[in-house]
Amino acid sequence: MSVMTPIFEGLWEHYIFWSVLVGGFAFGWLYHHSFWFTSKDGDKLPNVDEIEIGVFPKHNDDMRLEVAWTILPFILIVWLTYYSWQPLDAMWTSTDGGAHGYECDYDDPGYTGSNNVMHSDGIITSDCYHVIEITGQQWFWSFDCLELERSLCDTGTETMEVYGSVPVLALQKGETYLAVMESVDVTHSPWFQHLGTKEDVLPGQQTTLWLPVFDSMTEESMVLCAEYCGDAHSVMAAKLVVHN
Amino acid sequence: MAHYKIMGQDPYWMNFYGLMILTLIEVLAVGADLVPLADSLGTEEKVVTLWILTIIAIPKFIMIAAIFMHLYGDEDSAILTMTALFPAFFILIMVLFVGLTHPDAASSLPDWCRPGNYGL
Amino acid sequence: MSGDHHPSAWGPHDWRHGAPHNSWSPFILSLGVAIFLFTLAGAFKFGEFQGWGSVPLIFVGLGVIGFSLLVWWRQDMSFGVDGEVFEPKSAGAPFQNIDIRKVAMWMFLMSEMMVFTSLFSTYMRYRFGIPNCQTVFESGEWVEGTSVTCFEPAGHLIASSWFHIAPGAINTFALIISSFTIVQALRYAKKKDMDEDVRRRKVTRYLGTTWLLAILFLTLKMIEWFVGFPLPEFLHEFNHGDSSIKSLYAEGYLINADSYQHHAYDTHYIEAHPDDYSIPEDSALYAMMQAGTHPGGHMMANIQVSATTFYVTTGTHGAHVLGGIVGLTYMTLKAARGGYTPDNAVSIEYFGLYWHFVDLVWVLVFPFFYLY
Amino acid sequence: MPTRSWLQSWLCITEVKRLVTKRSKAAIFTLVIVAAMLALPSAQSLPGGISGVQQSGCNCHGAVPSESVSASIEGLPESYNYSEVYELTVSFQGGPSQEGNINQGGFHLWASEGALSVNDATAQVYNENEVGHTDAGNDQVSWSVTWTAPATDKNVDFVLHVNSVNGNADGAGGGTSGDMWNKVVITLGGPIEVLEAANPFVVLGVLIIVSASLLAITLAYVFYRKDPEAFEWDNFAPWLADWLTSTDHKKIGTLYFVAGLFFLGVGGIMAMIIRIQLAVPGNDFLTQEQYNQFFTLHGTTMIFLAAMPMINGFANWMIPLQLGAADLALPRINAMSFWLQPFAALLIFTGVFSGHGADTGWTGYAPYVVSEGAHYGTTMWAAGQIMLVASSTLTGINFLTTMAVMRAPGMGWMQMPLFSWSILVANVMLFLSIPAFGVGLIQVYLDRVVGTAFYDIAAGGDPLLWSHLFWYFGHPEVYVVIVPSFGIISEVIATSSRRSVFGYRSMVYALAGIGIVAFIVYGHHMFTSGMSPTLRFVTMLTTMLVAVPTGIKIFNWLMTMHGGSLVYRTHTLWALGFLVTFTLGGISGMFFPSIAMDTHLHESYFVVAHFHYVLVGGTVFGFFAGIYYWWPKATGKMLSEKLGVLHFLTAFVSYNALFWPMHRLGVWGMTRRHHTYFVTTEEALGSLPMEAAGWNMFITVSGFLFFFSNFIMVFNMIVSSVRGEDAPDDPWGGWSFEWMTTSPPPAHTLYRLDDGSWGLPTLKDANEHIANEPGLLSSWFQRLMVSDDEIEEASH
Repeated sequence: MSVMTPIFEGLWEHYIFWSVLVGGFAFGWLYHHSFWFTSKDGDKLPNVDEIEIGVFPKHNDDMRLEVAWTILPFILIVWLTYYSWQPLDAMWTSTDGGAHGYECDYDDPGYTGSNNVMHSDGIITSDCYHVIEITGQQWFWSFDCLELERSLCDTGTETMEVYGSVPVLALQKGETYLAVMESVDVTHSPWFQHLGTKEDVLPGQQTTLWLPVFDSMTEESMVLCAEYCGDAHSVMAAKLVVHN
Repeated sequence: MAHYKIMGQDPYWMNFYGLMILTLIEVLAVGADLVPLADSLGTEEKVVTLWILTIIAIPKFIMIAAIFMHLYGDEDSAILTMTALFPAFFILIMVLFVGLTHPDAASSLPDWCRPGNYGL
Repeated sequence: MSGDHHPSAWGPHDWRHGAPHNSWSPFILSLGVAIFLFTLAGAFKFGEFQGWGSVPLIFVGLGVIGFSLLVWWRQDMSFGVDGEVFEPKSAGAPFQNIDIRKVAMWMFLMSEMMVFTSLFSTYMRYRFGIPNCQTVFESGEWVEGTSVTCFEPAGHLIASSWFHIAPGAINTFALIISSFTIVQALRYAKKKDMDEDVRRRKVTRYLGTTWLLAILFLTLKMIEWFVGFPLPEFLHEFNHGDSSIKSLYAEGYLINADSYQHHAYDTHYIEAHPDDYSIPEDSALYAMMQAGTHPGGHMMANIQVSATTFYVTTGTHGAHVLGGIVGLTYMTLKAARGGYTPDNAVSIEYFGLYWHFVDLVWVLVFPFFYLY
Repeated sequence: MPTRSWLQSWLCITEVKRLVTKRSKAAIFTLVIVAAMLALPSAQSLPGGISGVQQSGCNCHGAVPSESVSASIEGLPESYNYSEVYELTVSFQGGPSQEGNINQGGFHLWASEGALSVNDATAQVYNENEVGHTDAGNDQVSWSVTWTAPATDKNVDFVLHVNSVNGNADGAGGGTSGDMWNKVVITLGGPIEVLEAANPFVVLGVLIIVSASLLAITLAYVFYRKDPEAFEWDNFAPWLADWLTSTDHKKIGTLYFVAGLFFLGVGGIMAMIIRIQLAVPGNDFLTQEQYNQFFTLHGTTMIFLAAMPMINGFANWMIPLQLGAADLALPRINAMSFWLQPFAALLIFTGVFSGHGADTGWTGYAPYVVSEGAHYGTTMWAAGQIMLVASSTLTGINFLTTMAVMRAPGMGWMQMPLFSWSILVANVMLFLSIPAFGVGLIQVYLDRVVGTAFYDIAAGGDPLLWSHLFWYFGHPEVYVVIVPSFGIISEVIATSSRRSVFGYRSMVYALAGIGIVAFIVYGHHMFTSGMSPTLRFVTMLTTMLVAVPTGIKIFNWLMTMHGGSLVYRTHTLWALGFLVTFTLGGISGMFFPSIAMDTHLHESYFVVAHFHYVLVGGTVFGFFAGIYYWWPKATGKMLSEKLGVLHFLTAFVSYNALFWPMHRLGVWGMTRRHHTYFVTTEEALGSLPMEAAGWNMFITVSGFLFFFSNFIMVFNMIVSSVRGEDAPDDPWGGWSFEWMTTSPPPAHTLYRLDDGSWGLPTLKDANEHIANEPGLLSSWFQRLMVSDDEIEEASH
């Protein structure tokens, strides 16, 4: 599906695979028993466990089976935790010396931009990153490119038929940005739909969000507000334009 | 009522005196000038006062609960102490998760829980 | 179904055959609580008073609550009189042979523990989260005239002089004594080999003293918060020359204090009264003042959060003391009419458990909110 | 009766009752009917109409318009063409104005749509919708303005105010300066007639009032048919008083059910209005402000006023019966817990009809909940829920004490029916977590009323404190809502497949495991909320654990059916339906603990789909199974199986059609709590692909099907109460004590013992032959407990 980022798609495929497996097993078992162990009309109902009113029924358990379906799901979830640990560490990589290196030093002669690279498992690493600022306010976003030159990061507005006048953030493919975010009044949360990330924006506290713009991203995508913030929460949108 | 003795006297009177004395110490500890003691321990006075108050509050807590609330020495004390201690787990969770955490940016996972550190 | 012995839903209940059947008090109490909460929100909005329109209705709500308590007690007043005792014991593990209502009281105390844990967690989160006003002052990072947000613990104000500690200390002693008197009341109510009338007078007197001590606790707290204590002449010079112990209200320690100024944070005042306050030599402010670079003056602080956590936590504890007073009024009245005999004395123990729990909470609140 | 105490004489209540004679009762009854009739229309006009200068007239010229002045607008067509320009002449006749005076009169024209503009200096444009005279044009009787019609179909209102004057008030230009004014209102339609948009609050108000009166009529009819002679006028007051004052666990259980089902309907109505709004992209049936109130109250009503009361209804009815006890430990506290809920509902709903209801979401995040921007109803929403916290705490105390102390002899902890175990675990979780919510709500109430600064950002308030306190309660709350359904399903599946439940002990340990895990996983609601990363990581690990105990229970249910002989009744169908939907919900829930995926899925419709699968598919389907299972025991009448199966088939199919597509919408990026959404077309970029519009319409239609399919159950209940065949004591062949008493059980519950006598039962255990010397744990407990021989010496 067009909306997903490679990291999300990898995890999604894996989780869907296990869901179908476990779901199929459970539903197969359910349907088999629902049709196989039904009472035949007319004949007297067998009372396998001699259930009698006012008497606590005979225990019907099998220790081996119960231990099995405690250990197996536990192993599965340990595997799933392990599987999603690496992508999480990539998404929350540290701001100094993590997967995206340090903040770019523009007057260093060897500086050639972030030129981020997407590895096979969807994790993106880059040489350095650019810092931009996002401020959430009751009912519009404001982006601040600080002193980045226009090709790297540009802001503007555009009127969309639907959301009215909408702020636009233009970023460059292959570059990685660290958005330092703050809110002026209540909680908001920018959801970069095609980057598949969101982080709440709190008043009185700074939160950060990685924006690794990879090459195969679609040119235009929406940024919606994903934390309820009052009367115009649904039209508090922005547009992310990605160019190379 | 209680059929045990403290130092040979009626337990409730003794408990009462004990509590009065401990509270007196608490108030004196705050009033007294603890700066020299604080310097000797290398911390400032406020931290020393905090430690004294905590050290005194714990026995007061136990004395009231054990003797006045019959959690010691009565025939139903044992099971009622278990009941009283039951929420301890939930209190601990709330103090740890709500009391002692601060909001900060998800700049990165703390080192002890990064996959890199375990060679995974 | 309605044929047999249905006592009236208003009136006293004969307890010979078990728990009560019908009672109007739950319905009326819920109505009263709803009216109270609705009208209180009508009288104030975000701290501003909205005029006297809905204030009388607040008292209507409290009146309805009071009336439902009266109906509740009317059914209980006959409890245990001339032998009609209904005090079932529990069956089966783990509480076998313990009174059912004592187990219920312990269950109630468990959820009360969670209430106070939530309040303490809020206090901890804000106390460690927001920088302390004293450290901000000593760091010199403030400009006179603009308010800086910091945490001013009430202890800094209260523990600063003996006279400020006095009301809190007396309250602590009062609660401990009241814990003791309730135990004495229980002891004499349970004593079998005792003359009827002597027991009645002793139990009533002990419950009465507990009631008085609880009232003392609340009045001292209100005075400490709002009124302040006048001091006799000879004590003035021990209190920096002030004629009275100023109340927290007068000191400006309020929930809307966004520009709180205390002379402990006034460089001129400190220079003028070296023995009262001192700025540690190793602090940045001291260095600035030596170098004369700091404009000096009076730090203004927004201490709303610290005042809020202080007043709401100690206020909730005060509300539980008030609840205890309401219970004690009924019990003292009942004791005065000879209601407590050895076989129904255990109901004093239930109240005792609640009262000791309230004292237990004060054992934690007093040091960490008043002295630290 | 003890002698008249001073208290009784002072209250003299008994005398008051004798005074109310039959005649005055009739008078009161008619008065109530008349008052109700008067109140209804006012519900129509409550929401504020358009206000401002157009309606009231410019009161600078006096409050009363005068008939002698008549205003008119020429040049307006019958119906306008899209964006056509029209030349209008605005004029007036009459009034004191005379030719040649320095000042004859002025005008003010307001148009609700389109754009007004002026042609000369005699008029000026205030804004697109308002024009008026200028100082220069203040001494004439007619002015010319132009109006451009809107480009789409709209209902346009023109309001023209004119005033006629005879010279200036200060008499500079001569004349007696009499000042009279009047106004004229003209409405104009576009080429296609636009229906007046219904005001959603009027729709909600009418639907709730209509369903409340329908419910009242049905209840009256059912009770009338049950015993007609109890329906005389003079039996009405005692009958009503008996219900208002009862402390009998069976009566309170019925009260809980009536309240729970009614609010399930009200919550359902709100859901339907939300679905109308989301049927098409860019819909404007609800404005965002109204939509906020609807989804807030939909959440709060469904969880706190529908699901919790129904759990208490099942628990109140069944726990004393299953334990073999006469009633709960504290009967009056039980009545108190119930009566707090209807009054809380009144408080929560106060703001709604005036359009100022709570609009903070059922989670009510700070600082919006304490901001001035939040509607005034939020304070009442918090106050109502404070009462619900008190009610739940008292319920928790009552049930834990009852189950700990009043079990029948022979019923140890490991012989209790699984429904009782589920209510025990649910109440432990509830009454240990709800104080945190209570403290949070009191903080919000104090912030909004007294002005404390818990969540005042400027003063250093921390919004995450509310998220922590709320979700510390929130997650155990959602387990409190699902665990009783687990209990019901264990009972229903075991009895339907004629087998004892598989792995009773592991079921109990799984319940206990869910009880513990519930408290340490709440962080997964705050994965993207700026909470400290350490805590997010810890709660990621603990949330993964949640699947284990739930998985054990599902496998145990499936294993119970193994080797059984399934008897297909409606409750069996609902139990199997529960297994399907709850398993799907559980699996879709497993996508959230991995934070890398949660950052995309958080606050999207994937979350909405997951929790509706476990809440509606889990809890509500479990309740339906419970209702069909225990209805014969509670009312003594059988429900019709045909209607039951019809209800199941329609509800199950429409339920899945309603909620399954929401998973897809979530992954596409449809966000929660948005009153509208936009799809990508050739010209415009929207947040969703093209097919999302089709899926949303599909969801709305199946939503209505699901809503109406549940009325089959209500109809089934009415028919069964009135004409149902009598129910035997044990219709389904269950083993637990509730099947040993009659249906319905007598007021003072008595059980038919083996020797035919009536009394409180003792439980026998079919597993007696296992040599049960107490294990390590129970022998340790033995030493803790008060042994029997210590009793005499204790009460010296």
